[in-house]
Amino acid sequence: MSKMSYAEAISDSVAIEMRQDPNIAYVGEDPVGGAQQVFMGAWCEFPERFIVAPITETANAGCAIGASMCGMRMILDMMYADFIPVAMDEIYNQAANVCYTYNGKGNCPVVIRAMCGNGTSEGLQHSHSLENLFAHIPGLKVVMPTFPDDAKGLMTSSLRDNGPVIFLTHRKLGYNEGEVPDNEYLVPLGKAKVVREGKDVTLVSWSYPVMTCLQAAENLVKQGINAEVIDLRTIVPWDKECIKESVRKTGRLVVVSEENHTGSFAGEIAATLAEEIFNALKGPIKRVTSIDAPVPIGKLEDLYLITPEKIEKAVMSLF
Amino acid sequence: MSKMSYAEAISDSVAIEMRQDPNIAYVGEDPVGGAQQVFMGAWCEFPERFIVAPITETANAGCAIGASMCGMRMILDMMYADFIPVAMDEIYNQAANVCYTYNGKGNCPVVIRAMCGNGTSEGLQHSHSLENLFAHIPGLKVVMPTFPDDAKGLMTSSLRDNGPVIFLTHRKLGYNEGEVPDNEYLVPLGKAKVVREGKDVTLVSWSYPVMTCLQAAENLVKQGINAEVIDLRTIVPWDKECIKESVRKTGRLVVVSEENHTGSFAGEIAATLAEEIFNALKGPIKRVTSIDAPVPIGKLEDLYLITPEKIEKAVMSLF
Amino acid sequence: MTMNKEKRVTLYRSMLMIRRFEEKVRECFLAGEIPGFIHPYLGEEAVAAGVCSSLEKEDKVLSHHRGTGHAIALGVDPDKLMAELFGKRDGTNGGRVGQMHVTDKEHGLVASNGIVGGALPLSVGAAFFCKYQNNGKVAIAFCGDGGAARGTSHEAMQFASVFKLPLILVIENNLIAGATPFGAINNVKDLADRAGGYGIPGVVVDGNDVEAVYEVVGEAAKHARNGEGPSIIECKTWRMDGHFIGDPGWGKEEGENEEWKKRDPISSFTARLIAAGDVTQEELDTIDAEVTKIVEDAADFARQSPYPTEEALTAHVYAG
Amino acid sequence: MTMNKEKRVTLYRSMLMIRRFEEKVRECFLAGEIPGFIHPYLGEEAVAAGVCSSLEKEDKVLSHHRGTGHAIALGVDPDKLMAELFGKRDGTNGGRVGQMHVTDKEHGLVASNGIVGGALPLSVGAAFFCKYQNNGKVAIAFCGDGGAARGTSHEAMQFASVFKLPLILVIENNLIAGATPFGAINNVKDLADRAGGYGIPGVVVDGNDVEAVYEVVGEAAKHARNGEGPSIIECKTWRMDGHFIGDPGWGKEEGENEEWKKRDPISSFTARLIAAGDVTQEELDTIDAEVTKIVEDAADFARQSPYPTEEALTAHVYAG
Ligand SMILES: Cc1ncc(C[n+]2csc(CCOP(=O)(O)OP(=O)(O)O)c2C)c(N)n1
Ligand SMILES: Cc1ncc(C[n+]2csc(CCOP(=O)(O)OP(=O)(O)O)c2C)c(N)n1
Ligand SMILES: [Mg+2]
Ligand SMILES: [Mg+2]
Repeated sequence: MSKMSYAEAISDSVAIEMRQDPNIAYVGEDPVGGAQQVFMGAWCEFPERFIVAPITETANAGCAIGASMCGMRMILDMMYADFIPVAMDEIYNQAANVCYTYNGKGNCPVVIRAMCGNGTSEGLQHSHSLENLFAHIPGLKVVMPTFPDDAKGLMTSSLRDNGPVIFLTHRKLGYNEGEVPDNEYLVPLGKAKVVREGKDVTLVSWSYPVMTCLQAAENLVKQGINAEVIDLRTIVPWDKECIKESVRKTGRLVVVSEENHTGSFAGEIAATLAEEIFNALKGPIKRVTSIDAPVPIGKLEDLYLITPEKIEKAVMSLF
Repeated sequence: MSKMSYAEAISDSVAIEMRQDPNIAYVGEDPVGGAQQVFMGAWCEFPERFIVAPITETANAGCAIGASMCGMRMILDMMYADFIPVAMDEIYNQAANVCYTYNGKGNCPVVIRAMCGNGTSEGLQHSHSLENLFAHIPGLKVVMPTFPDDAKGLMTSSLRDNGPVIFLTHRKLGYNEGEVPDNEYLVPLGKAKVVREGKDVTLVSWSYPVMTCLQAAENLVKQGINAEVIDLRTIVPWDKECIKESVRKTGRLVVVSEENHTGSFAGEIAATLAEEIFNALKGPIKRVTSIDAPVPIGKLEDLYLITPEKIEKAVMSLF
Repeated sequence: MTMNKEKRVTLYRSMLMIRRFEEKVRECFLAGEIPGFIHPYLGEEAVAAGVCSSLEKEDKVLSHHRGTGHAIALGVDPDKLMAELFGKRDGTNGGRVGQMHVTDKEHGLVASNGIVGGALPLSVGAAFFCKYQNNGKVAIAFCGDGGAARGTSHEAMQFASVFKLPLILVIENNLIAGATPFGAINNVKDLADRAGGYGIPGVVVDGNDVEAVYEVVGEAAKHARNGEGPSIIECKTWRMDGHFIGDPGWGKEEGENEEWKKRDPISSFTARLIAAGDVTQEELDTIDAEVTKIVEDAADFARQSPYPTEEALTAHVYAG
Repeated sequence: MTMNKEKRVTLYRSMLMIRRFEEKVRECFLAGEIPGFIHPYLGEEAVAAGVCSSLEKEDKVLSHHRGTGHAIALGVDPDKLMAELFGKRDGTNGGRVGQMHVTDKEHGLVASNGIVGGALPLSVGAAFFCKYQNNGKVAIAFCGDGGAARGTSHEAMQFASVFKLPLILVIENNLIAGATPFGAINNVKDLADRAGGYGIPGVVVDGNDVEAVYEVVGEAAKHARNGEGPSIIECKTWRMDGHFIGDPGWGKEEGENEEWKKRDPISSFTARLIAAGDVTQEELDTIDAEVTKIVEDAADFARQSPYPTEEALTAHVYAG
């Protein structure tokens, strides 16, 4: 175990994998000095495997996807999640369909990394959480780690996956530190994690809002409510069983995500539970999400953010 | 009233609006002989307003969006819904944000039309229903008519809306005929319609699957089940009240859509109802959607389609 | 450089196979045996045959929506190809994807595409692969005149020129895109002129002259294999059939088909071969008979192949 | 063609206003008064001033992520502009969107963009609007050297060239994109060379020479207003500050800033004006004092403006 940041943990995974596999390479635009850089260590160790591309997102994506179709394992850095729509055809119509089209006779191992999330006043084209745009597309896996150790373990699993994986890192998590296993470390895709045990209500979240949920859970103790908090970690495939098991115990579910409300993946979870374990529910399934509006800058953004209070309010409404 | 096809009804609306407003124009690639052409009559009447563009989807979208920002009302034809990701940035980062950015000092009246839906063996890049990719984006309205009269009335309302509207026409509806009001005709955005009254279960759907629901409802009569069928018509904004009212009566809800299952708008409806009228529900909310896989061709596609049987099975499971 | 007889006959055979295959596809489609949406390659045979015959094993090819000719010219098994078009289990891709999406990595066909211009970014990756492996191989991206308008063609060339990737962009300029004639959506005569904007070679060639195509692609490939980077080759040609089977010829002027028929890539090459004494009419007839048999067999194979079953709906959606 | 004194002083004033405004922005940002992500225009003043001064009322301008200079040169109210950067209610856009997204249709600023290359498609629409209205107006799309790599630049020029739209693509080639020097991601010297691929004029101009910029844009605008279609103008310049405030100069070589400082667009123009006897140093000082006062006032205005309140979160998400 070593203490390292979320960003360092990701880089550590990539460096370890690159040492073992000469066919891993990266393509992306320069990160201008390292802001939110999650590949720094690996980059310094293997500079020749990091291709600094022009501002040609469709070609960059095509480079990564096409090379992965030919036999490499590629990392594509799209910088911001909001930029992924710039290469949406490459991801939606191309990458997502490769394995299906090859019908078992080929793969498309590409990890598509971007930063998501709001909270630093970068405005409406640099701040959104678009996981459901990808989760909705058959053929794409979607990974969104919260903690440094998971970030490392999930990156390793993503790199070893034989299909396209969207790997979203949250802007407010990059510098968070934690104990991270040394050497090769894997966390399987598709497994959620109970990060706080409780018996009265289940809070399901992923990425930065997990932190907010943990805070809310602490505050709720004063109200006599003991909340269980689940970090979904992987959005596709998602760990229904873990959530069901928790809700069978608590009977109450609040899904918390930074997505815009309508058409969110938070809705997918709620809908699935409302279908599959309806009888275990003691009351409505609540969602705490961002409103259906772009992310503003400045002080107004503070009012936009998901806060422990908003989560607590939703929880309290179930009692 | 005149008998006309769904496609003709849309064209009729456009022609009527073009007669009244010289600032309506169209941009899109040529529809190669009229397959799924929904603007034919208007095109013949105002050929100079129909711009046949190169295969430059980002420029075509930009042409429509940019001109609408400057004061025109534009129609953008993207041909197939699956092609919209080719201009996804223009729609997600640009069009959807214009009204917000202008902050009341400008508009972006553009109707973005594309064909959606499966069933004619065009394969995995020409057959999907992507409504939730757009519904999830704040700032976009999404309209999906089923019947010729609604197609006309909703096109008129879309053309008069001051913001971007995604208008998806289903490949299997274009030639369907119905009675359509003559002259100017409006159906307001955001209003669903009960297309079959019933008391035992509510089927909510939109676009072609509404037809499949109606068929299923007929079949269910033999089982002694009287299904109410709601045609949502507009996906954003969506008519929660209409569905709630129905479910308060029936206590049972099945949402039917052609979307891939995970992360679908069908999930949004289920999640919202599970939150807002939980106590009115007599049992789980079911979804009948396409599986989480690309649309195949040929005979295999038949197994992929939503059928009355699949809907009936879901309904029966609630009794 | 003159070509030897054997090579010329190979080129001839390749073109004829495409022709006969496409004729059979048309027949089967009209008989209701092939579902969906078929884009015939008839008339453009010299491009596919010329380009693909100049390639080496392990070179990578990325095709578009009208790629049946490329597949044949690359040596994809006609049985499997036909079965794919039929939507049958023994198709190149299991019969799930159809004509616009045929791939066969064994024969270098990495991707086809229903998205116009969609293969161009992927071709950057294929070329990157060749360069990264340092294996002296090249990637070919086929693209129509219509598709060359897409931003992906610009980004692909921008990227490839910067990294000197071994990529050849072959623009099959059949002078029409859907039902839109070239001149209506272009402000230039030659698309190869764009090469100057990337500092790379750009060549225009008669796309109905299979030898000429073979030669220029050979040159560009040598350039690429030498590490000198990408090229653009524009092949002027003509699609004799409709945009898809069923299109009666929208967007064409009267007489255009007839005019181009005089420049048919196969009959003009036949005349050249015979004039040069490379082959006799008898030999040509024998080739035709062989090719026709192969194509007939392919159709029979496709007919006999079973349909995919329910499990196929969800197989390989995610990587194993 | 020589320019009259008044015009020259206007150009000078415009450049100086940009300079002083950006200096103030920097100051306020470092004092924590401006949130987020600010891309300064320092060093490129001659481009904004030269281009925008050559325009007519009702011409349309589409800017990018580094557009503060364009806004100033177009005459956007400095108070409102500063308030927008502060995220205040009286900002050009209500204080919700910030520096990358400033618009002011009254002054022709139809859009700015946080997406590099994102304004280029929209500029096609603005030009289409001018042509459709047949009003003799033109649209200007600003784009960086980095942004010119995006496919949107190709599609915009393809589309505009076909329909002879009155569109001028101004490439502000400041020889760097983020932290990547021009040569590392381009295989050509001049991006204006791409114009040949669309059959349109392409011109390279010294982007630090405000008069030269003014002239070539004037020519291109005349061409466009005459219905002769789009042009590309590449302005070679240099960004003196970082990519964003806080960037210490990543991607630049030692001495580059110093070298370019010698070609500072304002001081070199000052020298020219004085040499020509167009103005005295005293007059210049007066202008500076005026401009400085305007900028100070703008900062005060921004400070005093209230923050948007909760209702602003959801206002105008959908059109009224
Ligand atoms: C991105 C995209 N836009 C539009 C289409 C519809 N479409 C299919 S083929 C075609 C014309 C293509 O013309 P060209 O590239 O010249 O190829 P050709 O058909 O002539 O071989 C069009 C517009 C598509 N499939 N993909
Ligand atoms: C589509 C897109 N890709 C990447 C970025 C990140 N980014 C912001 S500015 C910039 C560099 C732009 O360079 P250039 O176009 O030369 O303009 P300059 O910053 O030099 O003015 C990059 C890569 C972005 N905002 N949008
Ligand atoms: Mg063509
Ligand atoms: Mg630059």
